[in-house]
Amino acid sequence: MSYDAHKLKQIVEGALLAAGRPVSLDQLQGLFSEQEMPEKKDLRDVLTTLGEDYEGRGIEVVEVASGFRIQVRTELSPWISKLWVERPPKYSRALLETLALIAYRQPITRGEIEDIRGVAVSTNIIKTLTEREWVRVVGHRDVPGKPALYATTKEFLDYFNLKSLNELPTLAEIRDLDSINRELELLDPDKPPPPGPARIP
Amino acid sequence: MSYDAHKLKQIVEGALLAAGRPVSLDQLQGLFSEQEMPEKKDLRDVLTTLGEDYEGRGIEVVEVASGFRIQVRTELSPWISKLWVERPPKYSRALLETLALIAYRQPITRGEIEDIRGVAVSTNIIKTLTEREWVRVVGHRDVPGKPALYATTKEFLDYFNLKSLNELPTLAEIRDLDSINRELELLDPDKPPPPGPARIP
Amino acid sequence: MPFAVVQGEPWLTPPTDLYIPPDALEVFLDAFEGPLDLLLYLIRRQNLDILDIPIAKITDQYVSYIEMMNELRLELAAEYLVMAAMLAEIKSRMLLPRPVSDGDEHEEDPRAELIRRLQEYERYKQAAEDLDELEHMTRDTFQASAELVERHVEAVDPDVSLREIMLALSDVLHRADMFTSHRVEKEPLSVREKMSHVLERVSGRNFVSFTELFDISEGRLGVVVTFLAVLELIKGSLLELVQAEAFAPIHVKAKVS
Repeated sequence: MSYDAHKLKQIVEGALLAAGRPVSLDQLQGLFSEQEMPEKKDLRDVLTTLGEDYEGRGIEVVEVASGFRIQVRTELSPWISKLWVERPPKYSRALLETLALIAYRQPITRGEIEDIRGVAVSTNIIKTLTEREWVRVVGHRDVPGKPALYATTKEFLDYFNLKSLNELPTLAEIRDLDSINRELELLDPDKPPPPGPARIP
Repeated sequence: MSYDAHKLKQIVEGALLAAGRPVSLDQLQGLFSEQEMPEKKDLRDVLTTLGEDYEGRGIEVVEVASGFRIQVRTELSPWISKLWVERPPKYSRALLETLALIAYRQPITRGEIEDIRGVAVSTNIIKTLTEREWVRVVGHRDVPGKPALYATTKEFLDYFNLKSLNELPTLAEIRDLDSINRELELLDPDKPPPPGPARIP
Repeated sequence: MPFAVVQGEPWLTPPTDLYIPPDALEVFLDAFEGPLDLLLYLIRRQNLDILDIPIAKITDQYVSYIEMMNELRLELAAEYLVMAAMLAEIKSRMLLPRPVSDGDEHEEDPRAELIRRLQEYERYKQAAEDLDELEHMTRDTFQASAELVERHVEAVDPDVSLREIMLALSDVLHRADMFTSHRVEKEPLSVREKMSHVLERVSGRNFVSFTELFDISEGRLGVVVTFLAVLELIKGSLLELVQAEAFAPIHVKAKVS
């Protein structure tokens, strides 16, 4: 490894650890003067090498929405979490369901969340989600009362170790009553095929 | 290295980096259940090995009063410090007025600036302008207290790309600028139109 | 004392088709996220197909449950009662003979809307569980950080445009009502600039030769400007002219010793 690549790796490692938060490639480039500024490609290479260096170690390099982060490996959490007296927060189902609805259906109003969940959404939940900077108001729906439209933030993605919303677990499909009935009919060996032209479902 | 020593190193590294502050040997022992708790000697050994691993890297293990800490190498500071470079603040109105008066009425004392501005000029403003090397003391007025006379510098001219003070707009031009601004305000799309009959733009 | 009174009938023991253990009743309000959640629970625990809910059975279970909650004087959210009414309505519509369907234009199943809502809710209930399974910061993983002991705090100087200075000056002159003063207006800045230069040259020195102040390379105009500057400085008591005797060289001295 040339001196430059070596030095570059030191700086990138130092920056990621000193920042204590995800750092973007742009921010990494900003550490250098214009003459010595590395290409993004070189930075990516360095980050990959760094990740390889960390194999078998207590830490790893991950890419999340706001950039790259060095984090402690998940399998060490039983020990590491003992550093803090407080247990990590456990989120209520109501909060997680509200968050899930905002994540998957954004932008969405509180009323729409309530319609789907079948119960009122407490103001506290919205407050907690906003204070954690996981959700924010991105606009207002143009209906009477102009209800706020909520969406998730980069901090939400960072917290859940996601690069983008695309990486969210896939949502279960909704089965339609009619289509299921048709499927059942088609699969039923005792039943003659339905009359008329074949329909493509 | 045995499995245990390897795992131990992972945990110690993870703990020190997750903590982001010094961790004592007692605290490190506290991460383990009684059966698997390592001796302090073993922990010291692991910390030494970790320190050796970090040679040529961006970080190092140091022992401080309250325990062990992983810190970013000082020689990387010129780069890493840029992480915290803040957006330049804006100068206050008072500072700009003071600067303008020094430019147009030099050599001028602080008291004379205060007379024109009608308010006191804070020592900080003079200090900022002097530190920026835009303003310097060129003499003292022969009155009680012998107040300093301020003038602008060559650096001031350079910053504003002027060859001499003569290239500054004249007061008459500033008066024009003034009226131009008032017109611009009238055209400002963000501002509500003046009351009265609707005007077609 | 009966365990509960359901539809006027006293129950001495918990109903066997009620799949909720009685000790769960106290935590009822916490355990379920609303009527949809409760219904899903009843359906799932009995391995019923959500698309073919035995509506009469489920309704009975749901209603007996709600009544029991009332008996125990647990405060029920209004949503639970609304759902009970909806279930009762579906149940009665299911009992009515369905009109003969002509072709594809068949009457919608009375349960359709409920099934749609149940499924819709269930997918987000699942999504919430999936979300909780994801790696959480501060639970499963931790941000690694290391101190940078010697931070060079680099102060960045603010940018200033000439225009800002102009506006500031215009403001202050307006306030001081100095635009009306012709004296200020006519004064060429080159003289002011030269005043500063001359003052700087003489400050800290005892005597400076008068002629030394003039730089011939500045040309005729430059000499005039310097001369005006010196006069201005003398007028302002900043400079003093000294001549030992008549026709001796003139020296200049800052007025402040």
